[in-house]
Amino acid sequence: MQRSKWVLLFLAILGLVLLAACNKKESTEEATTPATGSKPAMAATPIDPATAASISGTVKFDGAAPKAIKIDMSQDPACKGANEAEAVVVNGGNLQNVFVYVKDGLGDRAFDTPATAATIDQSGCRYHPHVLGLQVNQNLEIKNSDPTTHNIHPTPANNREWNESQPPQAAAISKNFAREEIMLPVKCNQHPWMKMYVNVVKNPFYAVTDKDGKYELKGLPPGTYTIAFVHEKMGEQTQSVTVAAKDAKTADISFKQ
Amino acid sequence: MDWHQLWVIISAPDNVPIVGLIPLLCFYIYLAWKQAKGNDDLIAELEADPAMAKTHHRKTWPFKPGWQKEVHVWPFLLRIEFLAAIIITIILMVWSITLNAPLEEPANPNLTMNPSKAPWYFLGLQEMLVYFDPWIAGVVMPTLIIVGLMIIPYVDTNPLGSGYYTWKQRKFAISTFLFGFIVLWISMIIIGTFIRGPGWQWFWPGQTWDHNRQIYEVNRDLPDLFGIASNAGKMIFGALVVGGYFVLGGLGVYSLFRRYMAKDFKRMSLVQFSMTQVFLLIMLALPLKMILRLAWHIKYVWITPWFNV
Amino acid sequence: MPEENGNGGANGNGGANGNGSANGNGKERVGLLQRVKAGVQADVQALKTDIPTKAKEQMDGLKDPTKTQVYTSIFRHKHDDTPRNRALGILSNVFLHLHPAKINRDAVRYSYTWGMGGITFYLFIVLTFTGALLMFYYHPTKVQAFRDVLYLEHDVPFGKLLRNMHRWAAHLMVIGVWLHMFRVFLTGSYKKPREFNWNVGVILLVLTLLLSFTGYLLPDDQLGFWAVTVGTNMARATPGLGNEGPFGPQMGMTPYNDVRFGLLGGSIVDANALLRSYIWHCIGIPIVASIFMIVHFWRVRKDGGISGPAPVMLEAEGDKPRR
Amino acid sequence: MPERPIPENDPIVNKSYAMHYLIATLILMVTLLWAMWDEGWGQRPWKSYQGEFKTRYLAFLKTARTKSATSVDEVKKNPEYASLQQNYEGTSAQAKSRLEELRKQVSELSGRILAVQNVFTDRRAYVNALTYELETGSSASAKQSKQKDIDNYKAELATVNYPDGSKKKFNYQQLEEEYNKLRGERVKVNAEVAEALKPLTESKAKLDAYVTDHMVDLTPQQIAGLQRKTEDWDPKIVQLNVAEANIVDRCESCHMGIRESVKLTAAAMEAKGAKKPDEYAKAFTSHPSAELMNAHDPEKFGCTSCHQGNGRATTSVEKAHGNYEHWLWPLFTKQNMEAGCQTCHAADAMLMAGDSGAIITEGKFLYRQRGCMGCHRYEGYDKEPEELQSVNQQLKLADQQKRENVKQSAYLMKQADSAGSNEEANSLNDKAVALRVANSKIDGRVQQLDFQSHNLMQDMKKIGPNLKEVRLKLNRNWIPVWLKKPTDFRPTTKMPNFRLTDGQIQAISAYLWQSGLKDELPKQKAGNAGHGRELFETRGCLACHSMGESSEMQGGTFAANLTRVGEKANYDYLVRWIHNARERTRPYCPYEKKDIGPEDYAKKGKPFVFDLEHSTCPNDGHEMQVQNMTVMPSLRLSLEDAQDIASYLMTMKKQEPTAYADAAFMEDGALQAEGKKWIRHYGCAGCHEISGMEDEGRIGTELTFEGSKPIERLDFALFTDAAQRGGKEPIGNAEDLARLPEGPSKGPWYNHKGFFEHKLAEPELYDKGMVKTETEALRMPNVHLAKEEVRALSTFLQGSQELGLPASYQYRPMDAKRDIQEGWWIVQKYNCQGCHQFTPSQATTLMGMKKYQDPDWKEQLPPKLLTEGARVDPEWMRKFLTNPSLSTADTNRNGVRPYLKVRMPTFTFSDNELRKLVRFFQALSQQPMPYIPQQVPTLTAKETDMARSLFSSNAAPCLKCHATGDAQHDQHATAPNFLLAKERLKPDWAERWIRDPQAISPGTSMPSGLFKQDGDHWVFAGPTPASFEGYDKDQSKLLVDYIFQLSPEEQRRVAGAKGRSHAVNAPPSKPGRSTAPIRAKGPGPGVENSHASGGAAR
Repeated sequence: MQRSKWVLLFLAILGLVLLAACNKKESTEEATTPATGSKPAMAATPIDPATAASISGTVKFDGAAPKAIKIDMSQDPACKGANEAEAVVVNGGNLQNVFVYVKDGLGDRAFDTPATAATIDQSGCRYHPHVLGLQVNQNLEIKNSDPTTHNIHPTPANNREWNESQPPQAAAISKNFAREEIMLPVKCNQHPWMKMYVNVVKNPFYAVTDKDGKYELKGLPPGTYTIAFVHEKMGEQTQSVTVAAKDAKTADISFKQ
Repeated sequence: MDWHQLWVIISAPDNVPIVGLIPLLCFYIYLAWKQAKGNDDLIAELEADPAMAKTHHRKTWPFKPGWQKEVHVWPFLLRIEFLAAIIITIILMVWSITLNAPLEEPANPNLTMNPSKAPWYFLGLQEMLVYFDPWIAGVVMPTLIIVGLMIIPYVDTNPLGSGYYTWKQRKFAISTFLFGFIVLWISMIIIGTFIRGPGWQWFWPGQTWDHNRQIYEVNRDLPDLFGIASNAGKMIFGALVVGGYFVLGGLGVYSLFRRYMAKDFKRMSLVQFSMTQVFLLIMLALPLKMILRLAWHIKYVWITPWFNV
Repeated sequence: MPEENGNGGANGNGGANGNGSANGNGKERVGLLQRVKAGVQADVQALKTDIPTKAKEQMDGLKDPTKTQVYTSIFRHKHDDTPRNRALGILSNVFLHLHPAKINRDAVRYSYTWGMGGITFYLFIVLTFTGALLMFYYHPTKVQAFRDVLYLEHDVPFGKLLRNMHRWAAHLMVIGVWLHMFRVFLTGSYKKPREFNWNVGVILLVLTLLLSFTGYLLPDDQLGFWAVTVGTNMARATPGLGNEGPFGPQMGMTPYNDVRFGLLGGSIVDANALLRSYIWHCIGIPIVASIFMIVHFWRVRKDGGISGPAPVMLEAEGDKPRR
Repeated sequence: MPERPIPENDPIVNKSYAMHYLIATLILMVTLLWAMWDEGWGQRPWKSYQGEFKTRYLAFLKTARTKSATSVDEVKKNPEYASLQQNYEGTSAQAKSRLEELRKQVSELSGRILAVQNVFTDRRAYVNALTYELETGSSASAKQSKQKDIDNYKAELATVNYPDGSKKKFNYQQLEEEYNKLRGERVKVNAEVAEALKPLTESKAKLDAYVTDHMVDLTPQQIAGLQRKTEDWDPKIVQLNVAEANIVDRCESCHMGIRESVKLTAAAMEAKGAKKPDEYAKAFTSHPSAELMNAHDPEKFGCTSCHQGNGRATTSVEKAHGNYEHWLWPLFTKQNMEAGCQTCHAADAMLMAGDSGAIITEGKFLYRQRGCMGCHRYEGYDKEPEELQSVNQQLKLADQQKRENVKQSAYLMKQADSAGSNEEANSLNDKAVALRVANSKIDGRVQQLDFQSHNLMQDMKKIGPNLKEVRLKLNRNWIPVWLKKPTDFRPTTKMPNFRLTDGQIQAISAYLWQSGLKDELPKQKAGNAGHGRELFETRGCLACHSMGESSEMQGGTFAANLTRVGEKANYDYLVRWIHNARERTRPYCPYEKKDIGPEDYAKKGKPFVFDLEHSTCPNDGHEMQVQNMTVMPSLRLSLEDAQDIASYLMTMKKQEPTAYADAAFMEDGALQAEGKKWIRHYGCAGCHEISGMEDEGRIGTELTFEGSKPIERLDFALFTDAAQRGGKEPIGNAEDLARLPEGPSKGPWYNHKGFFEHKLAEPELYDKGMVKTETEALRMPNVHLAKEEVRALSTFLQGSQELGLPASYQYRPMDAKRDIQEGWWIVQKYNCQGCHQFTPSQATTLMGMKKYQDPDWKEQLPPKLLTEGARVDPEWMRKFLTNPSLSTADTNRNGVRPYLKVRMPTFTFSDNELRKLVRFFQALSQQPMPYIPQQVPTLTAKETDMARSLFSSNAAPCLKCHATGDAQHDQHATAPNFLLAKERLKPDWAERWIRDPQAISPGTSMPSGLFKQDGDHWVFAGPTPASFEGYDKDQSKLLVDYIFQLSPEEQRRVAGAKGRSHAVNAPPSKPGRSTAPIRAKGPGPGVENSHASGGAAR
C-alpha cells in the first residue's frame, strides 16, 4: 500500500516534468486557462519519514473549571447515558476537545485524501467523538447505535448543507466535505442537545486533545508552522513552531473563559 | 489661451473649407496683384514710349514673331484642363478619405443647438442679423447684393482693364469690389465661424466657448440718444437721418467723382451715376451701422411702426 | 446500367425513352448515314483552310484599330496630328465643342484664368455623379432620411466616400464659384460685350448657394435642421411677404401663408420641408442651373471667347471703340 | 516686368506636360488604391479582429480538444459505460447476420424493380399521352378510335429483362401489378431492416448519450466541429438583423466568441506569451451570462437593445460603441451594464437572471427606499396618490351623471304624461325607467370606487414619519439639531442633509411644531427594559431596524437605526407606536382637507372611533386616511410588551434629552409663514405628512426618461468644460468624493453617467462657484449614499430611457409573470425579504445577523418561502396574511409556528395588496390560479392503521418536533402542527416535502431520507410492520393522506401512545441549580444554547 503510493507519486512527478519539458507551449496554455472543476492535480510532495518531526503538547484551561451542565434527556426515553454537556470539559486544568492543526507553513504542498473513513457514532444520544478532524474529501461514516431515530444536520458556512434522517440500525451514512472548514457544527434536530463539531482540513496534521488535554502532530516535514488551537466556545489561538528534522517539540497553550 | 477650444473650432469638418479658403484667397490675391503690377508697369512703359506701344504685343508674356497667335485648344488647353480635373479629383478624394462629412444627432426640434449656425457660406448674412433686423439682413441685403453684382457691368463705364489684370486703370472699381468681397463678405463669414460662440456672443480666438457666459449689453436707438421720445418724432428723426445720409453721402460721392474720377464721371449717364451712388452708399452703410452698434450700442436709427432700420 | 439508372425514377424514365428512339432511327436509315458522313468530312476539309485565312484577316484588321467599323462609327475623323484634326477634335465633339478650335495663345495660362470656371464645372459634374449614386440609397422621409445616411455610412460599399465626396465637392464648388467671380471681376471680363454673361454668372452663383443650402437639410440631423431653421427664419422677415417682415402683417401674412410657409411646406421644418428641399436639390435647381450653365458657356463663345489675356490698353485708347 | 530672356521655341506649344501627367496619374492611382484600401481595410478594423480570433480560438480549441479527449477517456473507463458498450457490441453482433440478409434482399428487389420500371414507365408515358388525346378528342368517333388504340396498346405484351438474366412478358395491366407488387415488397423489407436496426441504434444512442451526459464540457466531436467551422471562416460582417425593431447589430463581427458554445474567457483568449489579456482577448470572450442570453434571444433582441451603442457602425471601436459626440445611445459602461435592463423592464421591481440584475434591482429599490420618489415622479413608483385622484375624479363624474339622469328621467316622465299617443307615452316612460336603472348601476360603480379609494388610502405610504404628530412624539429641542444635519445624529438615516441655514431651520421647525396636533396621549406605565431588550432582539424588530453604530451595528437598514432614539422620543407615544404604528391621533379627510377630531364626531353624535372598518368622514361620508402612512406593521404585542420595548428603547441614548439647547423660538408664531415657505420650497411633504401640505406636488424633475434626456439639458454649470475635457475632479469634499463609484474622474465625464454620479455624490456640486440666492440654489439634498448605492441609482437612471424599440419590447406580461412583477413591489414595500427568503440566492437581514449564525438560532429563522405558492392553499394564505395569528382571541403569537420567537406581524394589507401577494406566491411557484383543492382519498381502516404505524414509527418520530397544541410539548416543538395541514397545505407538495425536504428548503430541520425509492414507488426507510407486505402504492402518499385526515383526537392518541405527553409532563430539571433549565429561556429546545452560556460567559 505505502509502496505503491510512492511509486505513483514518482510517476506523477515524472509525468509533470516531462510535460513541462517537452511541451512547454501546451502547459502554459493550460495554466492560463481557468481550470474547470478541480485544479490540475498537484502531486503530493513526498515527506521523508526519516526527517519527519513531531509536535505535541497539552492544552490547559485557565481558571476554575466550570461545572458540567446537565442535559435533560427525558424528552426521549431511548436516550440513556452520560448526560453532561461537552462544551467545556476540563479535567484537572486540562482542556479536552480542542482541535489542533497546522494552519500555515506547508506552502502549496498537497496531500492525498486518506482512504480510511472518519467515523461518527451516535450512541446514548451523543455524538462520539464530540470534536472530529478529517481531511478534505475524506469519507465520513455516520453510524447510529441508538434505539431511536436521529438526524444528522451539519450547518456549515462554506460547505453544502444537508440533513438526513437515520433510523435505528440503519446503514451508515457516508458523506464527505469538499472544502476546508473549522468547527463546522453538526446537530440532531430531534435531540437538541446533540451537538458535535467537524473540522475539515487540507493536511493530515491535526489532532483533538484528549481527556488530559494532550495532543500530538506527527510526521511533519521540517519547517516553521503556525499551529492553531480551536475550541468551540473559546475560539482560536495560534502558535508558531519551528521544527528541524526529527525534532519533537512541545507547544502548550491555555484557554481562558 | 484655450488651444483646445481653438482646435475644436478649426477642426470641425464644416469649418475646414473656410480654413482652406483663407490661404487660397491670399494666394489668388497675390497672383492677381503680381500680374496687375506687371501689366501696370508695362502700361507705364508704353505710355512713355509711343513708338514701342505701336510694335509691342502688349502682354507681359514673351512673344516672338512667328509664334502662333492662336493655339489649338486640343491639345494645348485641354491637356491643362484634364490635368486640373485630375488634381481636383485627387484633392477631393484625399479630403474625403481623411475627413468625414459631419453627421450629428437626428433632428430634434425640441433641442436647440447653441450656437445654431447657418451653412458657412451664409454666415455673413447671419452675422449681419446682429446689426440689422432680419428683413434687412436676410432679405433686403441678399437681394441688394445680387442686384448690385448684376448692375456692375452696366454702371462700370471704364473701358480700360478689360481682359487683363490692372490696378492703376481701375482703382475705384477694384477697391470697391475688394471692400465688398473681402471685408464685407469673407471677413463676416470668418467672424461668424470662428468668433461667434454660444448665444452668438463674441469670443476671441482662444477664448473658451462657455455656454453659460452672460454679458451685459443694452442697446439704444439713435433717437433716444437725442432724447426724442415720441413715436412720430422718432419716425421723422430717423427718416431725416437716413435721408440725410443719402443726400450728404450722395453729395460726397459726387464731389469725389468730380475731382478724382472725372473721366469716369464724364462717361457715366445720370442713371448710371445715381445707381453707383446708391449702391455705394448702401454698401458703406453696413460698416457704418456696425460701428454705431459696436461703439455706441445703437440698435435702430429709424423707427417706424412697420419697420425699423 | 440498370443500377445507374435506378437511382431516381424520373431519370430512369427519361433515359429509357431517349435511348429507345435513337436506336430505332439508326436502324431504319442506313443510306442517309453514309451520305451525312461524307458531307461532314467535306466540311472538315474546308474548315482546315478557311479558319486560318479568316484568322489572319482578323488579325490584320486589328492591327490598325482606327480602321475598324466600331472605331469609325464612334470617331468621325482621323486623329493624325494635323491642325485640321486638332480643330475637328474640338469642333466635331459634343463634349468639347464648348471650346473653339483655337484660342488666344496666352489664354491657356493658368495664372490668368485660375481655371476656376472649369473646376467649378467639373465639380458640378462630380456632384451630379455622386449625387445620383446617393439618390439610390436615400429616401426623403422623416423616418428614413437619417437612417439612410447611417446606412450609407456603414453599409453601402464606398457609401461613406461617396457622401464625403459629395459634401466636400459642394463646399469646393462654392469656393470655386466665388474665386471665379473674383477673377472675372479683377480682369474686367464683365465689360462689354460680356455684361449679360456676368449676370448669368451671378444667377449661377446664387443657384450654387441654393443647391448647397437645400442639400444641407437632407441628412435630417441637428446640424442641417438648425442651419435650415436659421436660414428660413430670415424668410419670415421678408418685407410684405413674411409674417414678421415690414408690412407683412398688414399684407395679411401669418405663419401659415407667408413665404416661409411656401418654402418649407409648413410652419416648421418638417417632413414637407425635407421633401421640398430634396426635390429642389435634386431636380429643380440642377435643371435650372444646367440651363443657365449652357447659356453661360454658349455666351462665353458668342461673346468672343474668354476675355483675355487681352493686350493692355493705354489711357488714350480708352474712348476709341476696340477692334 | 523684370527682363527675362525670350526663349527660342514657343513655350506654350512646345512645353511637355508628360511629366505632369505622369505624376498626377500616379498620385491619382495611389489615391484610388488608398480609397480601395480604406474601403477594404481602413474602414473595416473588424477584419483584423476576425483574423486574430481565428488564430487564438483555434489554439484554444486545440488544447480544449486534448483535454476533452482525456475526459472522454475517463468517462469511458466507467464500468457503466463498459456495460453499455458491451450491450452495444452484443446487439450489433446479433443483428449483423439478419441485417446482411435483409440488405441483400433489398438490393435484389431494387434490381428487379428497376427492370420493370424501365419498361413500365415508358409504356405508361405512352398511355398517358394517348389518354390525353382521347380526353381532348373533338368527335365521338375520334375518341372511340383512340380508346381502341389504348386498349390495343395495353394488351400488347412487353418483355422485361430481369438482372438475373431471366425474361418475362407482361401486358400493361400485369406490368403495373408486378411493379406495384415489387415496390410493396421492398417497402416491407426496408421496414424489417429498420426493425432489426432499432436495438442497435438504441444502444448506440445510449452509449453516446452516456458520454455527453457525463461530460462537463463539449465532446471532442463537438470541438472538432467548432474547429472546422473556425478554419473555414472567411472574413465577413456578422450581423443580427431584426427588421421588426429596426435592429442591425454587427457587434459579433469583432466579438466573435460571444455566442460560442464553449466558455471563452479573456485569459483563455490571450495571445501566445501575453502577460495580460489585450484588447483582442477582452473582445473575444463569450457572453458572461447564459441565463440572460437564453431569456433574450439575440436573434430577436440583437445586442444594442440591451447594451446600446451603434450596432451598425463597423469603422472603429469608438464608433461601434457609440462613444462619440453625436451618438445618443453610447454603450453602457461595464459598471452600469444593467442599465440596459431598465429600458424594457422599467415596470419590474425585481430583476435577477443568474448573477446579473443585483445592481439595477438595488437601484430600483433605493429609488423608493431613499425617498427619491418623494420629489421626483417616476412612472410606476408611488402611484397610489395619482390613482386616488383619478378615482375621486371618477366619483365626481358618477355623481354628476346620476344627477343628470334624475333630471332627464323627470323630464321624460313629464313629457310622457302629456304625450299625444299611448305608444309615445310608453316609449318615453320606458326611457325614463331605463335611466333610473342606469342610476342604480352607477351606484354599484360608486361603491366599487369607494372601495377602491379605501384600498388606496390604505396602500398609500410615506417614506418619512408623520409630522403632524410631532408634538406628541418628539423632544422639541431635538428638532433643530436634527434638521441641521441628520447624519450627525444618525449616520444611516434615510433623511438626507438639506444644507439648511440656521434661519431656515428655525422657521421650518417652528412651523412643524406649531402646526402639529395638540391632542393628549394616554399615559403609559413604565416597563421592564431588560425584558424589552430581549423582545426587541428576538421578535424580529431587527429585520428592519438596526441598533448600534458603525461596526457594532446589527440589524436591517430598511428602517431607522434606534441607537439614540431615547434622546428624541416621547415614551407615551413610543409605546403606542410599538403597539400599533398605524394608529393615528386623528383621521385625515382629504375631501375637506382637514384632520377630523372628536369635536367633528361629537357634532354628528358619533363616537370618536376610526379604523379600517370605520373609515368614512362623519361630516361628508368620504373615505378618510385612518392609518399612519407607515409600512411599520403591528407585531400584535401586548401593551405590556410594548411598554417593555419602549422602556428599553428610551434607554438608548448618548446624551440626556434634556441636554439639548432650549429651542424656544419654535413657539414663535412669527416664524410660521416663513417656515411654511421653506417646507414647500424643499418639498418636505414629498416624504412626510405635514399639516396644511397634504396636497403638495413633487418639487423635482420627473425622472422616468432622464436617461434619454439630451445631454445639453443636463446642467453641468461651471463644470461643463471640465467634464468635457476631463479636467480636475471638481468634488473636493472627501466624504462626497468617496461616493463616486469609480473614484475621482480620470477622464472626460460629460455624459449621463458622469452627471448622475457627480450629482448623487454631491448634489450641490453644480452650484459651486455660482452666485445664487437662497431660493435659487439647488434644492436636492445630499442623500449620503454609499459608493455602491450611487452606482445602483446611476445605473437605474441611465437606463431610464424612452424606448426606441417597438412597444412590444417592453416587458409587460399579462399572465403569471405579471403577478410576479406586481408582487415584488409589495414584497419590497414591506421589506418581507428582511425575514423571508424568496429565491435561493437572496439572503435575509436576519440570516446575516451575528445571532443567527449559531446553529440553534438558525432554526429560529423565519421560514423560507422558496416554494410557498406550491406549499399552501391560496385561500388559507389570504387568511393568514390578514391575521397571522390565525386566531381572534389569542393574537399575541404566531399562528403556524408558535415556537418561533420572531413574530410574523400583521401588515393590514389592503384587499388589493392581498390579492396581489397571493397571486405572487402562486405565480412564483408556477401554480395555476385559481386553485382547485386536490381531493384527498379517504383511507380505509387498514390503510389508516398502516399510516398510523408510519406516523408513530420510531424511525420517523414526527411528533417529536411537530407541535401538537399541547402547551408543554410545544415548548420544544420546532415544526408546525399537523392539524393545520388540511387547510393550509397542498397534498402534492406535502408528499414531495416528506420525501426530500432538503430539496425544497435546503437546511431545514426536517431531515431527508425518511422515504426511499424502491422501483417506481416510495417506501418508508425504516422498518415497517407486516401489514405493509404487498402494499404497492407510495407509502409517502399514504402518510400524507393520513396527515390530511388527522383529527385532533387521533393526534392526541398517537402522541399519548408515544409517551410524548408523558415525557413532557415529567417535571423539567430541577430549578435552583447553577445552570437553570435553559429550555425555558433559550430560543428553542436548545440546551447548550449560546445565549444562555454566552450570557454566563459575559
